[in-house]
Amino acid sequence: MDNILQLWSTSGAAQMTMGQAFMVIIGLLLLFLAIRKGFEPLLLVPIGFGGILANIPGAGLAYSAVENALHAADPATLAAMAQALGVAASDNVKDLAVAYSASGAQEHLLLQQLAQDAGYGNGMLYNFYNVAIASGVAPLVIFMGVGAMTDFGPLLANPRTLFLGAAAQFGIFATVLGAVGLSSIGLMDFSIADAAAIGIIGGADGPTAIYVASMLAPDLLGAIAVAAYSYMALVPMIQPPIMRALTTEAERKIEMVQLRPVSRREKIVFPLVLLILVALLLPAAAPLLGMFCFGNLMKECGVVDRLSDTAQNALINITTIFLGLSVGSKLVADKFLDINTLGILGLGIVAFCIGTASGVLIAKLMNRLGGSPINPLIGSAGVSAVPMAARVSNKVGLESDPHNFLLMHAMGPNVAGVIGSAVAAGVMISLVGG
Amino acid sequence: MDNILQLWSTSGAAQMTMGQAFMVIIGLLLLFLAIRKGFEPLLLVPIGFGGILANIPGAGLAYSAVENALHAADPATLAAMAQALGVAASDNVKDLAVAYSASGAQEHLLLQQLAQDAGYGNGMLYNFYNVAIASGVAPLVIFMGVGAMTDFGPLLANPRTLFLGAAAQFGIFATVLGAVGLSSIGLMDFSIADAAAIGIIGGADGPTAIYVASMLAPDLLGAIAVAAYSYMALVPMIQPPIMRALTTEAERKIEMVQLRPVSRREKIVFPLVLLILVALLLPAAAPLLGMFCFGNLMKECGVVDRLSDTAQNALINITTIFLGLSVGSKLVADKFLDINTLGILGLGIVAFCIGTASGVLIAKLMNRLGGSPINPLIGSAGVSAVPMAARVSNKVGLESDPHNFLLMHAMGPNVAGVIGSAVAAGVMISLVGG
Amino acid sequence: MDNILQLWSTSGAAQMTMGQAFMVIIGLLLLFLAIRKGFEPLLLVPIGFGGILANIPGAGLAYSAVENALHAADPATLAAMAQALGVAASDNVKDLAVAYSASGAQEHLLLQQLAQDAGYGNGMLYNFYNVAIASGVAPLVIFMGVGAMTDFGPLLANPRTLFLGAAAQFGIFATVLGAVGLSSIGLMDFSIADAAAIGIIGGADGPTAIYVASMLAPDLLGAIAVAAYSYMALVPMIQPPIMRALTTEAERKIEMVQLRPVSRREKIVFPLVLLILVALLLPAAAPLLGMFCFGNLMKECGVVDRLSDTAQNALINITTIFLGLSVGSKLVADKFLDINTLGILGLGIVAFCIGTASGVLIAKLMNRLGGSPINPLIGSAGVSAVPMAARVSNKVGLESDPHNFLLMHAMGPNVAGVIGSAVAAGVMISLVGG
Amino acid sequence: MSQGIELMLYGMGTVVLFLALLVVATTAMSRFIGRYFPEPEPPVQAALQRLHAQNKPAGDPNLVAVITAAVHQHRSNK
Amino acid sequence: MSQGIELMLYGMGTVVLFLALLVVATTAMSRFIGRYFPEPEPPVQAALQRLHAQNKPAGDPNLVAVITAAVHQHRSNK
Amino acid sequence: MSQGIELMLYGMGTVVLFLALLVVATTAMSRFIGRYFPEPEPPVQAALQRLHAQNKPAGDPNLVAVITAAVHQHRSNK
Ligand code: NA
Ligand code: NA
Ligand code: NA
Repeated sequence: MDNILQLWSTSGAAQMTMGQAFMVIIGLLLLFLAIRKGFEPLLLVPIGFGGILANIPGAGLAYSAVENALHAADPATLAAMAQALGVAASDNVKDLAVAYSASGAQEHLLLQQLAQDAGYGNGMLYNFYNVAIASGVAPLVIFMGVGAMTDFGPLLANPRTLFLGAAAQFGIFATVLGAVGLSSIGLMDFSIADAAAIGIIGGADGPTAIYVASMLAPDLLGAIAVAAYSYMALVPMIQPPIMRALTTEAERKIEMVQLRPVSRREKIVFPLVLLILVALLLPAAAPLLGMFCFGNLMKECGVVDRLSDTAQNALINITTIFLGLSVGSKLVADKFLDINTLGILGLGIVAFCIGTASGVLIAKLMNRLGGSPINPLIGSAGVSAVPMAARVSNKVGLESDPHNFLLMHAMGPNVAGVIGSAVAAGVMISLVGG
Repeated sequence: MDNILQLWSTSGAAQMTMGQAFMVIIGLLLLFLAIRKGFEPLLLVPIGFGGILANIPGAGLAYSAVENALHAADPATLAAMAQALGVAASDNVKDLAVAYSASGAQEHLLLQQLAQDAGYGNGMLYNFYNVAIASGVAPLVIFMGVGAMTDFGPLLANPRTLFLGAAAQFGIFATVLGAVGLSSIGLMDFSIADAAAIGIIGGADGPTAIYVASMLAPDLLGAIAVAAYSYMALVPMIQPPIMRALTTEAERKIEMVQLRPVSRREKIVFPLVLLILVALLLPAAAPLLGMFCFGNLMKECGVVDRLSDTAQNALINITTIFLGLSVGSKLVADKFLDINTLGILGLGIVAFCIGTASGVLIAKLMNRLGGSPINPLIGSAGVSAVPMAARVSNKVGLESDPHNFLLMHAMGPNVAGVIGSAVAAGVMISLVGG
Repeated sequence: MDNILQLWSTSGAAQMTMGQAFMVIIGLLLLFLAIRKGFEPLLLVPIGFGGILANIPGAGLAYSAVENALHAADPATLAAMAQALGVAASDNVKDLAVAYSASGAQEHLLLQQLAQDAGYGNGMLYNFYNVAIASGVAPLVIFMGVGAMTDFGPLLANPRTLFLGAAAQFGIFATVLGAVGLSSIGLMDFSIADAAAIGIIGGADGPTAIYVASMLAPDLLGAIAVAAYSYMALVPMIQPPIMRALTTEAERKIEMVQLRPVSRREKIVFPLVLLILVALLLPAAAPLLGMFCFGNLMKECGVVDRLSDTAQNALINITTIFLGLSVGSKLVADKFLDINTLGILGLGIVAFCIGTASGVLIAKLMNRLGGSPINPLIGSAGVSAVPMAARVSNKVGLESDPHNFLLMHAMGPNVAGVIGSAVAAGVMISLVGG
Repeated sequence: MSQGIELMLYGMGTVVLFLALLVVATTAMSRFIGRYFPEPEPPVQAALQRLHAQNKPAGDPNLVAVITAAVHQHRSNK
Repeated sequence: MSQGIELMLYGMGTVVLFLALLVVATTAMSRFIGRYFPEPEPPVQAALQRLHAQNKPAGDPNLVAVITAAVHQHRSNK
Repeated sequence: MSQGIELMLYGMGTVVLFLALLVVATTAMSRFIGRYFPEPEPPVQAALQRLHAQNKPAGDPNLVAVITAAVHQHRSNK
């Protein structure tokens, strides 16, 4: 009989909170969007599934051994923990949790040991998160793979499009300002580090957003990653109205000069030029851009194709699986369900809109300043969201002139936006994280 | 001269014990069975090879740094260790080993440091085991890959076959009872946790057995894994006599209703239904069944095929290599050569036989209760051992009626058996491991 | 304004030292040699790129958290560290670094915690190095993959060529003697462990050299790996003059007896024979040769081809990427730029030359002793550098007789050289590292 | 011994209960989908869609596809 | 210096001794197999066997093969 | 709030400055290569070279290629 009670009390149905039920539904919704609507499925399928796993009541997959021990609230264990922390009241789990997070490294180690001796272990997703994201390795490996998939040819043929990639990063910093502003008027409660991590959603680049969030605001990582990938999937809906509003029909019909051919040597040397520039100017961006350049060099140099193939396939796929599940671990109800999450979702879409507008407007400005004409529609591709944003530029352009193919021209600002976001990430880590 | 002596004294021939020699032969035997007889070669080749490596005298590949220091028995190091443990006699290695395993976390860390400072390191296989199995990750990743290879179509076309998968798990629990019984009459010495880990051999599912054994009885893991994979390979010899004995010729000739086509949407939703049920009822099974459902969803959803392919190939292969070598590390002579190992081998085959019989008998019972007729031969497939057991059902069926193809019908209970074993694993971890 | 100063002071240009600039150029040179000249690109591209990353000023990618804290030289952190180490002067970073490396495990843990609490983290390459090389796993996994690519057929057809593989290892030990000699006359400053690690360059086998260096002389690993791979790439230039000088035209024209066919069973049993011999005689070589034999057995046994394929592709490629970047982390200026590095480069080429000469001379000696004639040109292949050295033997042979194909005959000593170097590695780890 | 019997009873009970619930849930799910969401797409189209999905790279779906297209256009522009 | 000489002598000695023993063991092994276990299988059959093995998945050998077969039958049953 | 404005100013400034320098460096690099190191190899040869490189294994480049060749020779010798 005791066993039946034990089984029932350990069952999910007996322990499920409203928040967990809600988050399971959110997870199912993400899976629906990914599978049925094609929202960035490679990331949102693992993230959504991980989110469901993280909210299985009683399983504690997203918690550390100590957190699991606290949740289990076994009196003897709690007493031992309270003693180790030097806290009096051992019956109040919340007080213990506060005391634990306030305590030093010594106490952390001790409580971990206590929890493990009492039979509690780290949850599966907690381990995945630590190995894949807290260490920083998964976003970097994915960035290496993305580098190995990127063709800088269009950018090299027309380097001026780098300015469009720079302009679109204004969305990031405007959003940082917005987040700080909302906090200063008391609507939200974001630190400057939180604000920086939220702003990076405007970079429209998943691995960069996850990397920055893991360093500056790990608690917000779940919401930031979900926002970043969701809005990237929504780019075909978000961008066109803004692009049409800010351009005239004549501007949208501008035909651009055909791109010159780019030699293989230029393509080999470019990642090294970029790397040296990073080394000289912004070491804080070295991990992200270094791995990106490394991947690109492996692809372009032509002598290590088996490494490049692996970076683009087995390695990036394996990493994506664990990265997605790890992000899902941050969708755990008691951390995700928060007014701040709504703020993040709202600020994220603002960031995308401002970035799009900035790119288009700077393209128009560049046309005023002279040089070969630039169709301002390619400016919106500067937010990255590779290659969706470049496709959108092409599609909106075709509406005005069915013979004006902008895809290739838009790839320049598109990959420039990846570099721009990584630079912005470096600046923010350097100024805020140090 | 000293060097020659040192070289000779460090050579394997000078240090080889009878037990190690015997285990090397066991390893060679496993390799022979795997390579020549086709016994589950993907696992038994790495396990057998790992078993040989683990028993190389003097190499200490399966031992921790502390164990290697104890084996080396350098007087100065032993004295330091004895002092750290607060033990008087430093010359008796066995006493030190006992004191070490009885000591707390603080002493463990200290002795590790002492051993490493004295130049001893963790063995290669010991490291593999910790990373792959002690962390739980390797069986889970393999389960994800198996999920990505599994087609639930036959099960969905005839969900009643899930009962056959449930029935066959009786082999597990009967064996637990047997193990406890043998211990209570003093023949063996198994704790309830040991008994549960041994019973899971009857689940006929490698990763599940390794996962449960790593949590409930790590010391028995080697014997349990070897038994599980060996008997899975022996299914074509173990099952047919039982199946024939328990069925009449008429029963074996029963033709089953043709399976209805199953839509892609059902296949996509099924892993989510299973996941929700796990979340509501048995959180302890969430890691195993969660990863299994995740793999299956990746396969069926059709939008992340590159992840699914990697899970079925590069990732599962890499994991299998290290899982096998890690299991081999538990074939080290002083842990494996034990009367308990014989008990495990004996109980394991009993578990297979009882599971087979239960499946067949419940199929006969279901025919009594009405509904569309079930050929009782597919009941034996409920033990899992995918897909060998389903093949055996088909083959025995063909003996009675050369036109009665049961393979597809047997795949239903076959994959149901995987779910059933994972549920059983969850119950036992929840009741015994907590 | 403060921020601008902070940004500038954190920029690379403001912090770049001469040494770092020089090492960046070395890194670019390695990339040039790898990409343009085809010098072992699979390793030298990642190593060269890692070398550049490691020397990005201010990024600290190759340093631990403590080293990064020391480099940052924040007064408050330095004071806390000095206190933890029990050192008075907190303003002198060098003194602190010396005190740190002299301190025990307890202090190491404490300072790590201090550094992390102060916002410093381990560099990306530092983490890669620890996971891939310090643990020993990456060279072992690569060795497994090489084993899965190796065909022992030619060796089994003519086992006498194993002696050529043994002879060529004389280059290793002569170089050890040279390194010790240079130190005893005060020209260099190598310990006996350093000397052993340097000697292994003469083994002409990358993973073996990295494995031995990581165990015996981690500080020299960068120079040793660069020397080993560079000279392996230079084998077609280093070996032919020596081969021609030591042989007569008549000897170079010797035609060898056609190799007998080797059965599949011999190939399956050979790795096990080798493994047993290692187990009996030289356990210290068990990790290297064990993984090598395991890879070869997977390939030859024919029942685990999917594991063998993964070992030869995805797994070895992933490992190579991280191994290369990790080796690059040892090209950090303040550790690499040292008179010892020049000594290593000089001794390394001497090792290659002596090994080549020994192989050729022993082949000539074996001809004097009778048996079927051996073309002494295949003796040089005993240094390994698979398969470059075998190709060189073939090419030099064709110069003397355009119809005398030695490639197949040279593959015997070539793979024997891999075994020989691993045995030499085992001896040195056993005698020097214990 | 009693521990073993208990474990058997509760364990086997849970297994049967769980799989019985799964039978119910699966049957209900199949009926629900069959009635309200019958498969709309003919198999050929589905296969094509799957084929399409297979070509999408990780991290940035469609990246390779678009870049390939772009490179083609780029080259044909030369 | 004497350390270096010692290391050379013992090291080179071990390498030569080990490889000499390997020559002996390998030769003995080859003769033993050649006499008592000559290759029974013609190469074509071996190749087929290998091909067959290649199709086996990890974790559960033959899983893919059987499932494929089963799916085929299942489809042809429709 | 002032922190946010500062971060925006310095951040956006750095991004624009960095990418402007990259424009300069890239343009200079392209001109330098175009003038002093024009592509010498016709595309077909480059493609072949790349194809060749693709067949090289890790760890020991060309290993597979050579072993394959050697095995072929070995077999044809039988
Ligand atoms: Na961007
Ligand atoms: Na089962
Ligand atoms: Na060698």
